[in-house]
Amino acid sequence: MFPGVDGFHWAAGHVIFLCLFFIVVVTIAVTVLKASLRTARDFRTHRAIALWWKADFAQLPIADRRCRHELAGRVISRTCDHQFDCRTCENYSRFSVLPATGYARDLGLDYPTDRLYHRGHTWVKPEEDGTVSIGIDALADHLIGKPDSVKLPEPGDELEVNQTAWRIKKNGHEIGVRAPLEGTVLSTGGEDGWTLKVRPRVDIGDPKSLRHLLRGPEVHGWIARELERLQLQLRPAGTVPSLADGGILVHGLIDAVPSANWDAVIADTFLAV
Amino acid sequence: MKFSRRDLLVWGAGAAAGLAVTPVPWKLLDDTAKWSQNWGWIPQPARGPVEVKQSACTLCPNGCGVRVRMAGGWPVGVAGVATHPVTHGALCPLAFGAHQLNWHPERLKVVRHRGAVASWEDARSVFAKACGSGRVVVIDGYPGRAASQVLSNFAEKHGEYRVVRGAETRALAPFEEWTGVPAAALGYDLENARTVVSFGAPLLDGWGAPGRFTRLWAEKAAGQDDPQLRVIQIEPSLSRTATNAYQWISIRPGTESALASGIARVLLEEKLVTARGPMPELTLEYAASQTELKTDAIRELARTIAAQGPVVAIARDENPAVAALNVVLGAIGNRGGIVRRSSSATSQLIADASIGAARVVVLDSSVPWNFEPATDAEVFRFAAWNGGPTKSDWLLPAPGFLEELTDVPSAPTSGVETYGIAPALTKALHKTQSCAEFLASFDSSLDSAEKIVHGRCTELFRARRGTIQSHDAVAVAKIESEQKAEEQLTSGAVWIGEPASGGSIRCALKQWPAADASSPLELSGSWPAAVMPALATKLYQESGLRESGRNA
Amino acid sequence: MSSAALADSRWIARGEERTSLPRFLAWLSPWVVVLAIGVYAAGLCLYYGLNQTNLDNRFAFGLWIFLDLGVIALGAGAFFTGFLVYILKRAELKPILNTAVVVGFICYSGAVGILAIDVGQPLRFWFTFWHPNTHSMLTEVTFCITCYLTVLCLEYIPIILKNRQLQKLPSFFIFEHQLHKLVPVLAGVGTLLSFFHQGSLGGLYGVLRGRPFAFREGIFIWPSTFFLFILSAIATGPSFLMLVTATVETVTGRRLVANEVFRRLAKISGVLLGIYVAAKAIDTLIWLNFTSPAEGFAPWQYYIYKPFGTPVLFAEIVVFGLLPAFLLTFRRTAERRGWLLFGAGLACCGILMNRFVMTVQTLALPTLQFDSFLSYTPSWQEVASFGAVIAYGVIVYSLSYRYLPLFPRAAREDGDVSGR
Amino acid sequence: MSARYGMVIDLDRCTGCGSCMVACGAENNVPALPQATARTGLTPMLVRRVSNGLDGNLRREAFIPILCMQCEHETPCVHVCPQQAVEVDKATGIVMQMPQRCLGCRYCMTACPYHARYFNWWDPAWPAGMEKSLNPGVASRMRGVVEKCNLCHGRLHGAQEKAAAAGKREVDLADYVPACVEACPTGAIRFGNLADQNDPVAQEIHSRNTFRLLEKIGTEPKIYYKSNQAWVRKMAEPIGESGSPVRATENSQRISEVQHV
Repeated sequence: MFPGVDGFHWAAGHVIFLCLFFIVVVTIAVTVLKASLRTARDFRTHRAIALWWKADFAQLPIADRRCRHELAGRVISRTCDHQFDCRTCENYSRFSVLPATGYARDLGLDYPTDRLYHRGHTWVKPEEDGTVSIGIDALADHLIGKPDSVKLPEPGDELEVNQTAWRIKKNGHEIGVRAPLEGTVLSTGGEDGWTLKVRPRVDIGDPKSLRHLLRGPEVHGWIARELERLQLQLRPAGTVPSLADGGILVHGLIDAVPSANWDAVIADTFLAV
Repeated sequence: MKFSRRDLLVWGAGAAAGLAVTPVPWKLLDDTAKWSQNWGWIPQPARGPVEVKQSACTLCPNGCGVRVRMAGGWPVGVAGVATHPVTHGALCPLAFGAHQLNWHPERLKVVRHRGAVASWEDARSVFAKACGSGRVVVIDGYPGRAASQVLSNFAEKHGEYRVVRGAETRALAPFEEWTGVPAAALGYDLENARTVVSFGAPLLDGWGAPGRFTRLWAEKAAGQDDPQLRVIQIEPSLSRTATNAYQWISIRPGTESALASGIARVLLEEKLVTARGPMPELTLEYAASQTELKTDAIRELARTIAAQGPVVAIARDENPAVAALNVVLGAIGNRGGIVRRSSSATSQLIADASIGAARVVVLDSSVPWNFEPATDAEVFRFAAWNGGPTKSDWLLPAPGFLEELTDVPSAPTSGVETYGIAPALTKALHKTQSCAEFLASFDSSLDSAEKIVHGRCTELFRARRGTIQSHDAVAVAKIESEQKAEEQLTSGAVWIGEPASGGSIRCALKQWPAADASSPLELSGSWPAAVMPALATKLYQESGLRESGRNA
Repeated sequence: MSSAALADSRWIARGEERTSLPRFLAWLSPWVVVLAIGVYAAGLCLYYGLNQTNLDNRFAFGLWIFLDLGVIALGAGAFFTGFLVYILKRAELKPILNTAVVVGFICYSGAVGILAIDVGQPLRFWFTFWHPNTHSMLTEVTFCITCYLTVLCLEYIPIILKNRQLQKLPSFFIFEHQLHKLVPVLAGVGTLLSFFHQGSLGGLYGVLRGRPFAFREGIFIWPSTFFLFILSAIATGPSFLMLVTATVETVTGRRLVANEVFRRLAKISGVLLGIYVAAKAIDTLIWLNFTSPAEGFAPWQYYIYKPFGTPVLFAEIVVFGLLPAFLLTFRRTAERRGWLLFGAGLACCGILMNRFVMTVQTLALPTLQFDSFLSYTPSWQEVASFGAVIAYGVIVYSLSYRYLPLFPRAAREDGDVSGR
Repeated sequence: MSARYGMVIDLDRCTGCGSCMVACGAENNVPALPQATARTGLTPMLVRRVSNGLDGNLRREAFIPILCMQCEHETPCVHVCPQQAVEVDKATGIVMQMPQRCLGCRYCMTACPYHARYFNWWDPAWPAGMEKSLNPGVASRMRGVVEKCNLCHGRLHGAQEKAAAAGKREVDLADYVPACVEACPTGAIRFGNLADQNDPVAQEIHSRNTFRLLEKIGTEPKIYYKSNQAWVRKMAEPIGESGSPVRATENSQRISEVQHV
């Protein structure tokens, strides 16, 4: 085929055939190369993380993708189209001014109002020194109970919003808890042993920068729905779902109801795919 | 430093890409292909210079000249000798694979006594003991050689020498009685015949030296509507000869004698021949009913036979009626007929008669494998190859193809006398001994075959008759020395005697011979070697060209 | 839930219900046995050589080549669906696209695997790339199939990377994401390659002037079989996809693809099959009346050797051509699932029969006066390798169905046909 | 000037002895494998037996040696080989098979109208020691490759070397005789340079009863056959061409009207 190979001679057939062949080969190679280069670029520019969450979000069941305004009762029904990042949502201000019709209930769980909540069941507590504390919320705490082990990030690690902040092991399940905020881990520990102290990458003084986190009536609406879902998921197979009446959750639900499909429960609770 | 899964992937991809631009993968690719071209377990021929030598194939008594290509001391190819006076470069198909015969799986490598491995010493001591206590019969399948002389010399002192004749010689046997000339001295002058009537003789399928008749036929008959040489084949089934014959007459099997009588009767009644011979007693109608031909067909056949002379009739095997037909046709001793080629040959005892009381029977390696002597004696059989189950007590490995020097007397059907020498071209693969060597070692007074060959060359030189044919024909009278003559013969030249003179035989046949119902022994006439070259066996099998492949 | 079942469930896309792990393994195990026997047989062929087969000098092509031609024809659904979706922008066929890619990948990789055993010296496969004979249809086939298998791999990779666990690796995920965006380019390349090699596989036989049963005149350098093979492949590819999908629906007992998609595929398949049958009939007439007599062959000779009589020709054109074309085209039959699948099945049988006849009858028929009609029975090694390819296909498809989003849920429940 | 080596095989002279097959096998180091059959064996030269299709004493047989026909035009095997493992040598017209380059796809075998190509289904093997008797001029082939008659290319090579040593450009045909030609006892196979108008073989191809196998398919073989018998010439035609078995009466001169009672 090639010059230098025994008996080589150029012919029209060779030219046409080889041109076609090499066009095809080059096209395929360029495609793969382009995909690889773009992948590398996405990693360099941190777009990768956003893309990743975007894809995960797209795979969440529709029930898990409700808009915060629906949770708060400001609108009747709305599916989030911004991956829960209200900071970039152009419709946020349109709905946020509407009155919240949701009512506060006694959830039987402790959701302090000095904190902001993330859909992955974490809270953020802005501190006065410009840092924030991050921990898991009451429902998650009740669900897991006493973890078998917790893998915390090291001080100095960068957290990315919606990406796994820490990993909890419980009864063979690995639970990745999503970070509510981007920032640098300053220290770990705190009161329950797994609260993080984080220096956020955003200016928490700016009200917009924490806008994606739930607060006020949204938290109630959200947790009420979560409890409802939980109740459905934890009921023994074959029984009729009973209406949620706000009964008090057992601490360490995962140990108390081992027969449930915990894989699904954990996935739905912690927004895993 | 932490080594994440991603690092591993990146590293792996980088390494693969890096490796791809080095020559390593391409070299490996190339090497695997080269490896497939040079698998160690595939035997490759040794490279080396090829030299061409001449000898003769002595696997059957026709002694065709062979040109052997030798490499590294081993034969690597066989071809005919174009200047050979009898074969003109033709060989039988088996000869082309004969150089592989010495490695044939059935090659006899060790002495065997009733199947068990024995030694030469065992054989010698048993033979010596038995020899001293009774008569020894030595049987030869290829008479006329120097080795035959050794055999017969030994037998003269210790018992008896007998021969096994091939079908072609047996066909000439009736003339021994009628003419007084031994069958071994008779031949066919086919070169001058114009009509050949074959009673089942496989003329184009291994009869005689293959090059002789097939070449005559190819030049004078093949593809011609009115050929110079008419071959009339009388045979029950369509053989290779029949399909290529000028005429093929299909008759009932075993009625060749009746047809010969019928033809003779028509020839004589219609005075189609000038020669005189006895009128057969059998009627034409009887011949017709026997052969299942119409009487008119026999008449027509007789006229066709007589139409183009000289005519000679050839029987497949011993058949007195066909021989007598030759007498009627005037073929005896005449041009284009049956001639006496040699004055020296003597009559020999035939082995297929009862052997009589003997203590030991020795079979030379030239005796066909399927010949089993009817005797209670201890049988010593020399053979180069094992042809299957045998009643012989001892199997003694004899030299194989081109492993021993031997001389080549005239071929059984030859019309002229020839003499050649087949030198050994290759060293013996195994510890072998020929029958002649074996016998001579027991009697120091016997001359060795080599000495006899030398003597024959000297005799031939002194007689100053004939010519020696190599690239050109040189009259013996013009050759300077006997060494020169022997040298030429040893390097593949062939001595040819003077052509037979007409009327040299007197035939006295008074009465048409009685129909001989006895069917002759089924002995292979053409290829007495116990095995065929593996290549030939295989190719015949694969091509379906020959069913048995035995008679080449 | 056992820990194995738990681990397994994590690999299944969230929200998808799949049969239990033991039942799945029970389903796979006989196929694994078939595959193992076939791999052993293939190993024998590679180690001892092709004497393990019953192929011979006259029947140099046999069961394996039939398999190659058959699966490549059936796998044509992959490129053709890609072509329809990406080039002709028929977005309604998107739900079937993933399954088409997997089926295509199975068919092509199976064919290439069998080819690797079928050639006498597999180590020299790259010689074709180094010393290509540009006149040979087989060169074209080799080049195109190699390239197209690469394309199919690249199309299959994003589907694999969508697995729930693999997706958790950011690099895999992002690569998938980026590759996916470029898939239309690959679909374009794949279409070009496929048109060529489907055709060249037909050309493979059409150029054999020494085999009058196969030899055809043609256009420019391509004999008519070149075009017939393309037509028949794109006609039956969608039918085969329907069959596969319907089989999966039956086995799993759930509806995976909207009826509308089926009807669309049936229409495409039926119309193309109709065109193919017409072309085939015209080609047969030309061949019997002009091409063969010009070479000196009497056409009736082709049909006197049983079992290859004229009924075979009739069956190929009418029973497996015209009939399914009608069944798939007409609304009344196409709307009934049973008739639809019957028609699709006939179409697939038809193309297999065509490839069988082109391979076997071509070689079995005598050409010279003194030739004879020959037959051949495959050895167990050939049959086992054949079975292995089918088992391989079933296993790969089953695994893909269980662990990969072949029929994306989002697309089903949202009625969102644009689902990624 | 380039040569065009070819043959004229006089079928009337062929007695079907098979010398050519054996000589070819020995020359080309063809192994005699016990496991090979008529359909898996290696017979670069193969003598086929044909008959006029009649029974009884009207039946006649003939033998047709089949070897690579050395097609000159649209050589089917050259056309289809994906990797140029077979080429028509421009200088000699010989269709050269290169087993070292062969992939073993066997496409050429299906393409050959004459079934003159053979696949090495086994590795070659010989009884112990017999490899010493192999022809040094020809390499033995490995399993998995296709082979065929190369018109004794080893011999051509030898003749070319001899010519080169003598300072001649052209090969003396006395030095280059394929093994089958050399072996044929009747001289039925004649070999020559068809491009040389003075070559008797080149002249012979124009004679009346000379023909080629499947002439109409247009492959222009350089192996010619010759027969004076009409029914033998019919054998060259495609099956079905003659319609029914050849009638022997066309050949009545050579078949005697001997009738059975």
